[in-house]
Amino acid sequence: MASSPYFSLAVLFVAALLFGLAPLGLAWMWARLFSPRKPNAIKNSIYECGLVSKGDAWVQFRSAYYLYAIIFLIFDVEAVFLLPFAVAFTGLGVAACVSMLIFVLMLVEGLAWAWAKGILTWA
Amino acid sequence: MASTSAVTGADQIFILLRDWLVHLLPSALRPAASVVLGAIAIVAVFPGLFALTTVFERKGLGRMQNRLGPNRVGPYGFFQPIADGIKALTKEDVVPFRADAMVHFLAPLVLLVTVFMGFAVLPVGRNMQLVDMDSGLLFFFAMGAATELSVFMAGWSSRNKYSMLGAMRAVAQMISYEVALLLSSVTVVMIAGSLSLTEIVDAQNQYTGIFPHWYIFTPWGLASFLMFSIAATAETNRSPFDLPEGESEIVAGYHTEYSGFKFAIFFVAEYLAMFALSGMGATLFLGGWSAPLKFLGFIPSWIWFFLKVMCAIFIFIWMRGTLPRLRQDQLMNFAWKFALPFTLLNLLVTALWRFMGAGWLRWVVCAAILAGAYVFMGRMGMHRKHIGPRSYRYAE
Amino acid sequence: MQRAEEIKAAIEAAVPGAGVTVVPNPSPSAQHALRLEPAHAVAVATFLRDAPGLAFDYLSNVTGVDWLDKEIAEKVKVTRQVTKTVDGPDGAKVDQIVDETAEETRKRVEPGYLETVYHLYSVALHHGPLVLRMRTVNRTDQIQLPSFTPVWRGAEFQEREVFDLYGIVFTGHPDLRRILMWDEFKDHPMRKDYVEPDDYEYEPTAHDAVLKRAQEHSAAAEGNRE
Amino acid sequence: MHVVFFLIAALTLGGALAAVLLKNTVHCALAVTLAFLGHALLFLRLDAQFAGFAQILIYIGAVAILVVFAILLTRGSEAPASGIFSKTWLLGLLIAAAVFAVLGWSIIESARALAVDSAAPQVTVHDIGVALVGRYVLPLEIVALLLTAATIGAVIVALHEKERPR
Amino acid sequence: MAVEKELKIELGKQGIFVTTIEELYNWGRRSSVWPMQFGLACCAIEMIATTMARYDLARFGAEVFRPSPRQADLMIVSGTVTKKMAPQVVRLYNQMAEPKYVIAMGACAISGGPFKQGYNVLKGIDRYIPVDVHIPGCPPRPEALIQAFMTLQKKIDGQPLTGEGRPRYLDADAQCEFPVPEQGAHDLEPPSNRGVWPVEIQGRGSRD
Amino acid sequence: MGFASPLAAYLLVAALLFAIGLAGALTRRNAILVLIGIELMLNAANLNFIAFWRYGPHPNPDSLTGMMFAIFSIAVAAAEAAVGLGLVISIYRHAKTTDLDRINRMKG
Amino acid sequence: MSVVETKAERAAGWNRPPAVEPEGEGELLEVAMGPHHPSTHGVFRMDVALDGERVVRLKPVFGYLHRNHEKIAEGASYLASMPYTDRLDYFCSLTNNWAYALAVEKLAGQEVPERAEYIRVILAELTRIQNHASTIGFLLQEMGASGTPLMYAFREREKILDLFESLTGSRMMCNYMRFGGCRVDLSAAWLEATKKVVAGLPAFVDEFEALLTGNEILMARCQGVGVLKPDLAVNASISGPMLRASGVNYDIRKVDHYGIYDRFRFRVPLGDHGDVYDRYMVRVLEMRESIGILNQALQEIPAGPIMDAKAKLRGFRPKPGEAYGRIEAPKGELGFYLISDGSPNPYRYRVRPPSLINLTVLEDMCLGHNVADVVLIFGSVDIVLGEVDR
Amino acid sequence: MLGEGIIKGMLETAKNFAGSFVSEDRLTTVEYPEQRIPTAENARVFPFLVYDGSDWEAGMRCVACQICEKECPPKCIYIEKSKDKKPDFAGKMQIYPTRFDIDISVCMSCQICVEVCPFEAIKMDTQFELATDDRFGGLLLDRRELSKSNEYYHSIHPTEAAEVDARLAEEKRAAEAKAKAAAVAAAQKAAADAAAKAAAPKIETPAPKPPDAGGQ
Repeated sequence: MASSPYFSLAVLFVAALLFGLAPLGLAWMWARLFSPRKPNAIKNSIYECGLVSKGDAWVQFRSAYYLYAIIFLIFDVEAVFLLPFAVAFTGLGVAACVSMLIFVLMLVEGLAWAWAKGILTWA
Repeated sequence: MASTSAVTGADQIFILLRDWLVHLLPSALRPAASVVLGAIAIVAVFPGLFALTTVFERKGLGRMQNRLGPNRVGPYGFFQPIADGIKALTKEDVVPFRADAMVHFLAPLVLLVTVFMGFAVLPVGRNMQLVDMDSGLLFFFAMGAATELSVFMAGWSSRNKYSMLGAMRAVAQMISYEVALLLSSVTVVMIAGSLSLTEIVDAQNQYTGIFPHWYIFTPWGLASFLMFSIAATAETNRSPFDLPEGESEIVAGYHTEYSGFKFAIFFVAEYLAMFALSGMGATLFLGGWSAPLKFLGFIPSWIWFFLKVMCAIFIFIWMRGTLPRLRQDQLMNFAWKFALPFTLLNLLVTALWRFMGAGWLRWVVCAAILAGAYVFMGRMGMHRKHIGPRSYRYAE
Repeated sequence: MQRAEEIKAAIEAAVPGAGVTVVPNPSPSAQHALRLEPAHAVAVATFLRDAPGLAFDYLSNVTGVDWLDKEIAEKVKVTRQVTKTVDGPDGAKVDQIVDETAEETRKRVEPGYLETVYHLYSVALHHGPLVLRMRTVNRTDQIQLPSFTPVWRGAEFQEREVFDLYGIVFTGHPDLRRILMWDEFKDHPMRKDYVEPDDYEYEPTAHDAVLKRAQEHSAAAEGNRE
Repeated sequence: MHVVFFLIAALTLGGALAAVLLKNTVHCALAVTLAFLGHALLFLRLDAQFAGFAQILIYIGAVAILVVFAILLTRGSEAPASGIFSKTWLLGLLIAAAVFAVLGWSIIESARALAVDSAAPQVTVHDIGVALVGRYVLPLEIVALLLTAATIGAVIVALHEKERPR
Repeated sequence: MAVEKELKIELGKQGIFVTTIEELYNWGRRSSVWPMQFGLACCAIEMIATTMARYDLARFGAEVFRPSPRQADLMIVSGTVTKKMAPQVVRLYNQMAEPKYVIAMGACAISGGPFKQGYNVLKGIDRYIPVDVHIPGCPPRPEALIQAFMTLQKKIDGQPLTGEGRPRYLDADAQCEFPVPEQGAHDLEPPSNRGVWPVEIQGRGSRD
Repeated sequence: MGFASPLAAYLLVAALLFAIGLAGALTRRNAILVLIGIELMLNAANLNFIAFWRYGPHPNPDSLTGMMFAIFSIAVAAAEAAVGLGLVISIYRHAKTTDLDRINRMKG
Repeated sequence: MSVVETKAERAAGWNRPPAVEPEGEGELLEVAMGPHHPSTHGVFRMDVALDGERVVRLKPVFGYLHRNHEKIAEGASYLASMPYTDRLDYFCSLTNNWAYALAVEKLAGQEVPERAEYIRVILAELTRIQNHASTIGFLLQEMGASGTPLMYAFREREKILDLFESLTGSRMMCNYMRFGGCRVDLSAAWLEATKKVVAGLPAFVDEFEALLTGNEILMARCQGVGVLKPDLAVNASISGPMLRASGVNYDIRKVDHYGIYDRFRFRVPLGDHGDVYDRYMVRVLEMRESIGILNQALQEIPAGPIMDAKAKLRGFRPKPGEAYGRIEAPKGELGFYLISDGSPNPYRYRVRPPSLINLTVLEDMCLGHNVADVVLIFGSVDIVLGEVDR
Repeated sequence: MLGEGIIKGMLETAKNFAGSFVSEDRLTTVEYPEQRIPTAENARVFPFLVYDGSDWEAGMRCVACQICEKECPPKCIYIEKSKDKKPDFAGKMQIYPTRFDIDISVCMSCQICVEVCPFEAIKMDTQFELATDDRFGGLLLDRRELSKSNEYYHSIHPTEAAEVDARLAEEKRAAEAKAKAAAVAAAQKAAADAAAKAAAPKIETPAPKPPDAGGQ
């Protein structure tokens, strides 16, 4: 089991987690032992340039973010298909490559459409 | 291979050290212990490198700005990061009452862990890789993709307007450049024929005469490398793409409300991401741990790897010392309207490269296509936005 | 650049009933001013901006001035009939009624007012300054003056400042709020009769004025304590 | 290594349950990310390395972001006052339970017939690549078509009239 | 000195550990003082000049000017604090994470300075928040700020971790919230914070 | 381990996941969470594909089918999520809510 | 009259910034930028309403540094206000001194000796150079250039401040000029040192330009951002480099012929677009012109007295009257308006602050731009809070 | 071409980076506590009181005329006059300050006190390292702390001090000559008066005493 790559990943995961948690724990210990945490209403209010924060930060955002996310998602999926193809690329014939080209071009068409529609213009 | 045993000794010193240490244990535990040692090495070396880098960055930036930089804390100021660490450790941890405390706590951890995970597949030297997987590259990018969420968590949970704006910026920026990052590395995969980073390095670790077969020395490789570097800079939120932390507008971005060691973790993670992406860039395009010239092969491989990473870091610092920051729309436009089409074109050029076979023609054709496209797209972009040098008139 | 009188004539020709008066300036700078009647001020201002020969398109400076109620002690020559005892020609004392001119100081309270002063220049014709002034009726309730912001945008913040510090209310100003002091603030601190808040705490070098304040403050604090 | 399986299954199901039960929508999105992660880990345990990492890349890297953006765009951060479950929640629960009963029953019934274990299939990324442009070329093109259509469709649907460029 | 020695002996009883920790702690926070990016007036320019090439505050590891109060250790009140600004300054100070220090830079920050006669000028920021180091001057030279910074470092070095004389924030019972003054119709309310401004009202300097 | 076959265990997890997803989709008011539920159900199906691929008969010429199906399914699910969430946003824009009950009421 | 009416109609448009409608359906995010904000040059505040990152409303809030300069000056003697003028625009104390001295000289009818005029010109142009360099440095700081241009600017500024200090005794608060002349004479050694510094300045400007002018990121960030049309600029009383960047040829040094600027050959650079880039470039070019003026002045400076013999230091009581004096300060038209009632204190003391008035059009310039542009536009206006709020 | 300006800028910073190792111009840092920028001769920070000779109290030039107190823009000087008199540098009997405080927490270093002082008694110091954590104890300087010797004045502002000394010597000479003339005149007048009348009014002239020590 130790030879499995996932075991290594798991060990690294634990190590990284510990790397993050250990100092946080130490900091917590420090606060417990020496430097008592003294929260108060002013200190623990939201920072806003020294003023009292007005309104909420959790407001409704613009859909531009979403549009970009869609295109990103599509290209992410494309990459997932492209990667195995790329691995096999050196051994493939022209026909196979053309079929992949068609795949990519179809997605590029979507991009081009979005570009032409002005979706890619961040305002 | 053909290297002398002395070279191997220096080269493999860490491997030998690990094996020696592991052999002290009962044999049942040995494989596990060797993995644990590897993981500990990653968790120890890169943060150490981070500490060193912060000093070098502050000193180097200082030098660019005609000043000395930190030089008083410890010899030549090299204890500065230790002091910063102690300070961060003992600093009060403020969590706003209105913040989402749980997510606020988790965000830096998630970021740190995902960034660390990326190192698992990086070959830092010959045989020095925690895991070699069939889909190593994909794993790296999968981990990279997961950092976006932690940035969002940090910004959202703080419930601060600047944090929120910074997080939205950061996520938009990271997803935009992730596409370019992925697609520019696909070219390397196409030629190397593997997602395993060991194999990618091996493919480059050959020499014609004394010159190595690094992918950066091909037209498509250079183009990919450029795009990869730009995208990596953007992914790590470094200048000129440091908008999410753009302090001139949104104070400190998504970590505005973080103090104490949680903030330090963001700091560490940013640098670790820099190392990871520099290391990945070096692996993909600069031959990983292979020596740049054949006769330099006697220098241990891990030294080469770290040298390449540090060079990349120096360029990061250099850019930070020189360049102003882009604006959000320019950044997004650059990603989608310049970087993405260019990398897509580069995919095509790479395919062309293969199908044209050996010979000088493919160099000329590929280079011409890419250079032409670069100049054309650059011109178009600047022309469309009416950007360019100006002349001025005077009144007497 | 024409002289103040010429400009006055031009204004009166263009804006009937403008009621412009020339206010001389005795200082060596000789920047004489035109005093406008608030009723026609905006029309006059527009004329000054747009008249081709004048083209005062640039409002450089807007100022408020506070003129307190003044007690004017005037020496008045008064002629009175006084009965005087004069030595008569015959040595006898004779009462005689004579006209006597005597100087007498009379006190008269001249009501104060708030004034705005504008300095105009012409960017097009490179001349200036032309000084305009306007007065409120008094210092308390009739303190409205027309705003020049519709004519010159440059007046916007300066008029707000005058409003903040002097309390002159500019009618027609699009955004008349306090500019320098906080919104809850009630006073107009640049007025000459403004009384500063009692924020004295402790100063190592107490000077007369400060010391007076210190003593008042201690007294007030004593009073509060009791 | 049943323990690992149970841990992963617990992570997945716990994430899924939290996603369904939590009040705050963003918390739900984060919980579902956890479920996706568990899912990917299950893939890895099933020796489907490529699929597992692809799952992380797409689901955690992209779909979760999409969900989060959608939440922020619809101002769903805070729990609504009117309650988070619909009026017909009992019916829904019953249907879900019934479906699970049927599925579970059929699995347990057929469990004995299922293969106990088999050697892990040796599938490399290279094989997948070859298969993609070989045997599965048609699905690939169809997926491309679908993705393009989905891009255009989703963008049109999500695009605001006012934001539509002039 | 005697007190310090006694304390060290006392701490020695608990083990030398604490003193080493104390020294390490003080060294750490002394060597890594990150000021807040916070400028008020004229002195801010000299503060900026201090961080610039010629004087280079970075040599002390203090060039990391953090814009967010959460990550900053030192508030350099560099310039005139007006009554309009005072509530914000006090709130920012409150929002900084402990340990935090304040340097009042320049005459205005200490006492209102040349502008102390003004109706909108706060006569010294120490009316509301505790100040660690005062720098006179209008504006103080950059070297003076560095000297003040070193004074602050010395002060930090002298602070014990436990027992008497430990800084306020290490004391669970000490005050840590500094009330933010309200902007009233005529003045700030209250005009000073009695918790940090204990000076009795006195008419010293009476002239006869 | 109550199951004779590991396959059964995976299938059971998938079934549970499916049921949770279904329950979520049927009970939550928020349209986005309904979509999340559907996404979970798709994932459960995916898990079945992979599980059957792993424990299916080997080697055979179709040895890739399960895997390929899963990959395609991931792509399709991603597209579904994009369109679905887009629809939710679009509905939100008109109804100013993502509450399905409220939307239904408006419709009716 | 019809012409006048159309102009009036246009004027009504000048009255307010154009309204910008939110484009997206997202909620407006109301953010306060300042008073403690990394890029507001001190304690300025902008209440911004954002649609996404686009600014649809912007309200500047002032007064966080309102130090009652005018009130204090009305209670102090004419001389005592001189050091206070240093603290108005604390980058340019010498030009402030000059403007105040000019106004008082107009009020009292004093003459300034020729040598003093030369000294004033030299100091004013040095002030202008260090101010413009710092402004550009801060502008780039706002653009996120991690301080390098600012460091270079301050490197040169320190050289100039050393000159100021060795002449006047203080780096920033020079308190140097007096009514009718200057306080202390400059020595030959100082003149030599100044010549040396001035000789090094062109290289500095070249370095600055190499670092910045051609930079694509800077061009992309600055060009077409924060455009200010010339008619609005004039109507809103904009002055200084900002006005000239909008293409209006109005330099008080040329218009008012104050001091002895008529004797020097220099040109007034003008921008054609009125955007941030033009404001940046106009400042760079003005630095070059200032170096030219300095070279001429340093060559030609005559010997002679530096104070008007009639000028009195103590017991200065100008006759009743008033005067408005203005100069071309680095930030724009700096004017002082004084009313004397014959007492030792001015009855009314008013500063015409270019920084405040140049902010009038801030909202007009910012609307519709990205929030990142706001700090840029704000930086390109070049304000100092000491002068804005006084 | 896209990227040209960026590369040009990067070369500029690289030049500065490399230059910082070789050139003084490109590494301008002065390491303050150890190295110092030479103080400019005219530099001014806070005022001090000049005294002649070695005894600060006896040699203090200040005559408590309170002009500086009145003219000081921020009003940071505080003077109390003495009841008795002591001779000044020219030998004239003058009152002196029993208290002379400067609150340097208020002082704006404007030098107006120096300019208006007719007695050359107050001058500007160049000492700026005055940071303290003692708000009231450390920043209010009394006359003892303010008094600095003329030698010190010479050491910080040599040119100015020499001019001042010359002026003072001139004044002193003039005063002595005047006093002598006055004394002679008085003597002559007294003689004449004595000759004229038997009862002469008593003339009160302060006995001209030489200052304690010249110091020049």
